[in-house]
Amino acid sequence: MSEHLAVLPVLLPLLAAPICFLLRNRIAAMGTAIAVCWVTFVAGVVLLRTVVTTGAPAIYELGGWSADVGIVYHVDTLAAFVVVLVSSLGAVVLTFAPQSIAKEIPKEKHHFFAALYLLSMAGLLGIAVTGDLFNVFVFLEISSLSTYALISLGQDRRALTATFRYLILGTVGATFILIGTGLMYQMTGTLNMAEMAAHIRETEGVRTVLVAIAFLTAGIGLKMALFPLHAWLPNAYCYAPSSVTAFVAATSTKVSVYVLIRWIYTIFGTQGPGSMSGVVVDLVLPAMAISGMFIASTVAIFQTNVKRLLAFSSVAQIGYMALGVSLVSESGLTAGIAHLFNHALTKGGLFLAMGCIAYRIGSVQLADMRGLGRRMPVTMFLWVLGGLGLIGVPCTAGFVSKWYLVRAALEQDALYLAVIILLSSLLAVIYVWRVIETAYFQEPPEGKDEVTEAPLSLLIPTAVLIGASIYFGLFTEWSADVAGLAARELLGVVR
Amino acid sequence: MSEALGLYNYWIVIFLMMTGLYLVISTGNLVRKVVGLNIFQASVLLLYVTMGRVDGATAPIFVEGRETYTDPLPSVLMLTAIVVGVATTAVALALTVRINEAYGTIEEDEINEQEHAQELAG
Amino acid sequence: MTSEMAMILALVLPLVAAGLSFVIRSAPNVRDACSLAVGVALLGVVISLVPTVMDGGRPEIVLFEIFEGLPIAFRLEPLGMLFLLVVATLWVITTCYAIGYMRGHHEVNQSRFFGCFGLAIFASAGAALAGNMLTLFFFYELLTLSTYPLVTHHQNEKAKRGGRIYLGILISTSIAMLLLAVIWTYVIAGTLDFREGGILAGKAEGPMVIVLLALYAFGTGKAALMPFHRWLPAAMVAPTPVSALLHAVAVVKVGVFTVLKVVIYIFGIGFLTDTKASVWLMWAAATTILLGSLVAMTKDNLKERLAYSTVSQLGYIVLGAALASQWGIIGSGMHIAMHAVGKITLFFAAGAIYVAAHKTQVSQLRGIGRSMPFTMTAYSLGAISVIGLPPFGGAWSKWYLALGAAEAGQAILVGVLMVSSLLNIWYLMPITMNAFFVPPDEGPAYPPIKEAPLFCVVPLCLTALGSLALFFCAEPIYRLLLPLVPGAGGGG
Amino acid sequence: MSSLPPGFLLFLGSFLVPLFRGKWRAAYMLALPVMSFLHLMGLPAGFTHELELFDYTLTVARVDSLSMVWGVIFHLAVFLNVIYGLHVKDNVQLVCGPLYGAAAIGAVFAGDLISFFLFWELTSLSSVFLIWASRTQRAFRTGMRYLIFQVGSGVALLAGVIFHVNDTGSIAFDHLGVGTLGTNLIFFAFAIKCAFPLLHMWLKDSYPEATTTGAVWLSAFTTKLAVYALARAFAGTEALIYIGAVMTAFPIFFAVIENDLRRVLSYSLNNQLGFMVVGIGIGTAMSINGTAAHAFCHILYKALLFMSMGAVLHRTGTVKASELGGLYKSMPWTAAFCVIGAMSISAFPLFSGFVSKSLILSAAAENHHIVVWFVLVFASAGVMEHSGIKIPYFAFFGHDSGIRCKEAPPHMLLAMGITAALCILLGVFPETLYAILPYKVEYSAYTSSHVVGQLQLLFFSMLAFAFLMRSGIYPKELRSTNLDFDVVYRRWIPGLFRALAPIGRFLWSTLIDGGKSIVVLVMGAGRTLCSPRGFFGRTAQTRNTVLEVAVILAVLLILYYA
Repeated sequence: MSEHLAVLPVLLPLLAAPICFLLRNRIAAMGTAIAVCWVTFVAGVVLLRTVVTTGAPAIYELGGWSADVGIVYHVDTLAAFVVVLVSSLGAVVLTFAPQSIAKEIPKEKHHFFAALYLLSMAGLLGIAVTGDLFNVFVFLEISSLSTYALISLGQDRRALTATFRYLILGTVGATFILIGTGLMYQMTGTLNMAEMAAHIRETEGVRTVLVAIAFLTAGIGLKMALFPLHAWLPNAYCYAPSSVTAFVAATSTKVSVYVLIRWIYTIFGTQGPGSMSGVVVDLVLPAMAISGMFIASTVAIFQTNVKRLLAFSSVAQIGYMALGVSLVSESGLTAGIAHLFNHALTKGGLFLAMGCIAYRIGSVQLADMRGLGRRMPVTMFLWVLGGLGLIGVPCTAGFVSKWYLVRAALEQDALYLAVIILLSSLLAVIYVWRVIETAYFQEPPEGKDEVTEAPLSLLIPTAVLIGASIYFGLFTEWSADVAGLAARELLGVVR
Repeated sequence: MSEALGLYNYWIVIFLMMTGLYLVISTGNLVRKVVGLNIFQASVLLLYVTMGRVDGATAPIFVEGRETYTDPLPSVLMLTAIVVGVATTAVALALTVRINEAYGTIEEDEINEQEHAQELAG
Repeated sequence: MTSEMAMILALVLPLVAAGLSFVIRSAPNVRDACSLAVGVALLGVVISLVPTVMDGGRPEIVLFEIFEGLPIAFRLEPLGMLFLLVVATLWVITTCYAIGYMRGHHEVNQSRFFGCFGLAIFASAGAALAGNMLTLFFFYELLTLSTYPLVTHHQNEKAKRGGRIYLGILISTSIAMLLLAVIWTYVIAGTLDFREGGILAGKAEGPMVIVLLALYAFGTGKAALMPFHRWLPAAMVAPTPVSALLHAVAVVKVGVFTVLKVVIYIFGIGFLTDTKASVWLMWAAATTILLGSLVAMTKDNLKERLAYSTVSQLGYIVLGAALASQWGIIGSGMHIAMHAVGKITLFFAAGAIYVAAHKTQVSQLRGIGRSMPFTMTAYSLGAISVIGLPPFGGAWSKWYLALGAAEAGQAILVGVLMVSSLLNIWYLMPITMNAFFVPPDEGPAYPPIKEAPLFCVVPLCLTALGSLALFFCAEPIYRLLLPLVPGAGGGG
Repeated sequence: MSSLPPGFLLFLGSFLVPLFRGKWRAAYMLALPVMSFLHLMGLPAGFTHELELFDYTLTVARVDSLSMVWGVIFHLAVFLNVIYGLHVKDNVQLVCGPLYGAAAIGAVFAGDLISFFLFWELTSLSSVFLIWASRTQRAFRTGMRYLIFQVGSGVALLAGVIFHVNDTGSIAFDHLGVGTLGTNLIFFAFAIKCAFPLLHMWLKDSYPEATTTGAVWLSAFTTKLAVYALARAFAGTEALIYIGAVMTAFPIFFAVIENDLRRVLSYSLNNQLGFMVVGIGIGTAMSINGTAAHAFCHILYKALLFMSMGAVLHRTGTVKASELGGLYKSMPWTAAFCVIGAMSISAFPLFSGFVSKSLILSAAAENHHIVVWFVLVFASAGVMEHSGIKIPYFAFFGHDSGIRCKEAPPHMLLAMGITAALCILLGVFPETLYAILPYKVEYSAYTSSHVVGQLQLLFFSMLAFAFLMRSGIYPKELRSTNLDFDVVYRRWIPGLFRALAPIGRFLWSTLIDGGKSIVVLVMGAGRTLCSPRGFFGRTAQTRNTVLEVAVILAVLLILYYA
């Protein structure tokens, strides 16, 4: 069992997906899916514990083929961490889903939803564990295709156009990645990332590698919605079913960031001769990240649709992660990785809260949330806690990652960067507070039926995520500390 | 010059790539966009297959007397890529059908106008 | 009971009070009795800690690490002890007052009110006990957030606007500057522990020290150093008990307390004196003192006037910290207590007037002393204490602050302190005068006595007497604070 | 009991006054100063009371020969004031009067600068209520100005003490002498309370606005306390001689043209202080004695004058010279006491003023301050002019105003009677006064040259007054408020503020408007770009975004390739 641990998280949902599809029974399909998700989560946690305690990556050679010819799953701390991130959020959000989709998706499509959800999760988990560059592309497409389908399940017809837009851009991005992968293969003769890193130092064709990097950066930038390549994200998040939004927002862009980290630190290298990441980390990433932090946050301020607001906030938060990654230092990378996790929890929780609200009032427009603080007190309270996490108030997970990020900036004597980071987080105060004020200070709209608190089956998963985001704001042993461990591994600092 | 011409396969790749992207950008028709995307993806197939070729090599099937074989891996990879491409196209076309049902058009400009009106309505 | 136990209790009790208030919604009497009982218990616990600190004990608790080497930790030292004592004492009194006020005013959402109040006290206690800058920062922010629902208690447009300014300034200063300073300090010094003599000496130099100090001073928005003072008058939309305890005592004092802590334990007095990095801060504080008073004169709304007076008085404490001289620090510390008792009396009086007569403007208060003699007498005593005249507590802190300024060779600042006293008279005393010596605008010249409910009047008389008592009992406070400045003592 | 500091009984006791009613209150209030006085008398010579506070050793009480003079007369003043004010029912005045006296007594016996400062401030605080108790708009404004001046003096003292402590580490209240910043500030503080020229405005501003009894209280303590403080800390400071000389002379002119008789008294009070200040400035044993004696006598006769004017005010409701006259018919006793007071202040032989003033004059002459001596002599004549003659003349004699009222109430008459008797007693038996002076006195006021000289002076000034009145040259009493140096803060400074206010408002509003418009600009830009319709906020078309992607790829390629 334990030797198969590395492959288990991918295999379980991947195999369960067709089963769910074939079950056709709504309850059975969702039940199976939820069970599989939680088992995957447990497997992920065990995997992470194993990796952290043994101090060595878990390696699984698919079909027994070794790295030079076959596909190898290479699970180091970072990968295991991302596995836990995806599986945990997948599990919680799917637990939320049955009640939520009952109102949003026709009943006959529920088994379809379950299968797609598992498939998407399998794809994301696959990206995390694989050590093969082409495999990354494949899993990326698996998750993307199923995500397109999931998003298109949205009630609003704009979900369709949003999906189409996402599809076009996603495919362009994936194809860029494919091109980059091909060029890299051409130069190094291998698809295994570790070996690629070893060969890249010897290769003569620096130019080809640079072109590859350009394609890869643009491609993954699209996938992770790095500003200004974020155009697909707002509407996709906005019009997707609540649970899909929560899942996608919490995991898919995060996994893309993971891929970016993997490439920069594992393949191209950041230090010494032969490191290829120079322009990426020195100029491109920080520039995109900072402009995203400011512009996307400002856009969020002016939104009238709260899900769209949160979507733009996600674009801004991606900026923090990218900035952390680009700092190339232990605390910078820790900040980036920790923020992956922390923001996933926070944003996942917030979108679930939006799901609760949509479940009760059938709208996510800011104007319809007037006076909601008194009618759905628990939901709004959770929303407020999540909002505080977005701002990065102490005791929330957002604070922890911001701490590392600012620290990293200051460690490099980049005071201006620290100031920029903190100033941009103030924009979050504004957009979060717009919602809070609307919910607490305005009279509820007339003529609507009395709104009551969301059912427990929705509230509990929401509370779990928001609670976790508070918990990991205080106890960082399994969030930021692991992120720090992963960062040290990536930077080659032996523990 | 001859060197540049010798890389004609790559020129074709680039041409196809540009054509595909141009189609996606230039047209408002969703189906044509999908076609453009397909062409774009096809260019990559060509790129891979090209890079797998070795001068004077034969197909990677053991044949007596042949020492060099082309790299089989890119071709194999492209099988996967083709599958992915087909799946993508399928999803895209399915979406187009649904969009046509919902909006009564597959022209992006018109769809945008309708969405704009919907947004104003709230 | 060990000191560590007592410290934990001091933290837990306010939380208990908060929890109880939220839970016991349906029985207001039980709820309020519980609040009071917990308050008294807290006071007992806090007092039991005093002898330990007086004897030089510095009990410590380390909870858990958030970042490597950065735990949530508590350590009781003299300044925190004093602050805790002030908060605990005034909390009991304010709870009495709040019960009278909220009921006299038929306020809604009383459970939320008392609950958030308990949370705010918890945050203040946590700040008082904080053993490192990170912990202090945590409680600082918690205090901001827990008081926001209190400020916006009425949930109307005005409350919203006030709340916006309140939160906007406090959150943005703390995140944009204070947090930056904290992290920077950590990067430079490798620790954030509060240590005697500071942690920055020898690690920072040149303009960096000045920038860092500026980040701390302005970042601590709660210290209301101009130009980041606007939140304080804005917070006056809150019900009066909130203005009284939180915006005259807990919140603003956490602000200046933070500044003091930073000066003493992060920079170190000696380090600041040597580098002269705090000279500009003296002038900033002096400006705040004078401008605050001048603006206060122009305000007709009583609570706003008091708020600006608080701004000015906070300047005193920041000035004392910036002087970085022995007597300045002692004066600052004392002023935390002295001003707290004096100013809370003034706010209590303002609230009592509102409850009994529904008046909010200074110009409406003519002749009010005839119908509310106790309230207005208490107001006068409090005012005199805030002005800093003997025989009230405020005189001693002003003495030490001025002595500190003289010690630092800043003759002009001594002058500023003195001029400020005159300005204080100019805006505080006319109220007394109008209340007692001018007949009311309408109604009989000697109306019957119509005081606020007993629950309101007794607390404010108590605090007024307290500010008197502090004049005669200032010695223990002095003794308590003396260890903050090693080398001081012996007649000055 | 015997270890209590002097004045302590009075201090605590005054807070309890509101607990009593009617006769009990009268008895209690009279008992207070008596008990306190007996306690003072019972203290052993050289008594000190020390207190440890904040590592300072405070000498709360120090009884020595200098403080004793003031201690005795202050007790006496409290006693007389209590009698005079027996009709008062206002608790504020009833408490604040004795409290004020107690604070002054406390200050006199304070042996260190800190406790001195505390009592010094207390006198300000307690006395202001005596002004506000008039309950008129004028009184309020005046009271505020008074308080600002008094506390201004307090803070100057505080600042001075602080610098002094910082310099020397000593808080002892002994001879300080000007020179350092600290002592100069202390000097300045004393100067305010002592109403030095240009710092005197509060005095003539506030005393006339106080209540009937309040003015009597006020006249006794504040300034005399300042004289004591100067004598204690700055004896022999030469500048004081000239300051004092100016002080004696200049109020005369204002006093002459003043209509409000209580204000006239305030000016004359100021002028009398000048004599004491000169005495301090000379600084010899004799001159200090003169100052002490003059303060002693001055409190009595000035109180007597204020009492009589108070009585007039009490009965007629006005003390305007222009509205009074011929009152001797209605208030013969008051008139008589007023005349006694007037003769005392004018230093008629056999009246108290004579025995004390001549000490100072002699000291000036002995120390060859001839010019000063002449000024003092001139001032003496002036005093005669405005206090000695003008007050009784316009109030009780002169043209008959037709006012017919009752004689002053008996307790007032009693208080005035005792005071008048004391004035005469001291004048006739100066030895009793001389016996308690700080230094040993071998001086006789009643030498023929003194008496004759003084009488000549007095008669000539009387003659002058008669002549001026007859010929109509004597300046008419103006009904308006006479401004002297207080024009600076009552007209010019407010005027300056009024003039500067528009400029300030303009600058401020420009700043605010500028800031606002910048904010509006930024907000507008943000809205244009970032709103759901804006460039960044709108839903992008696929074609555009793909184009963007292509452009960014191109940029990246260029960047990486370059």
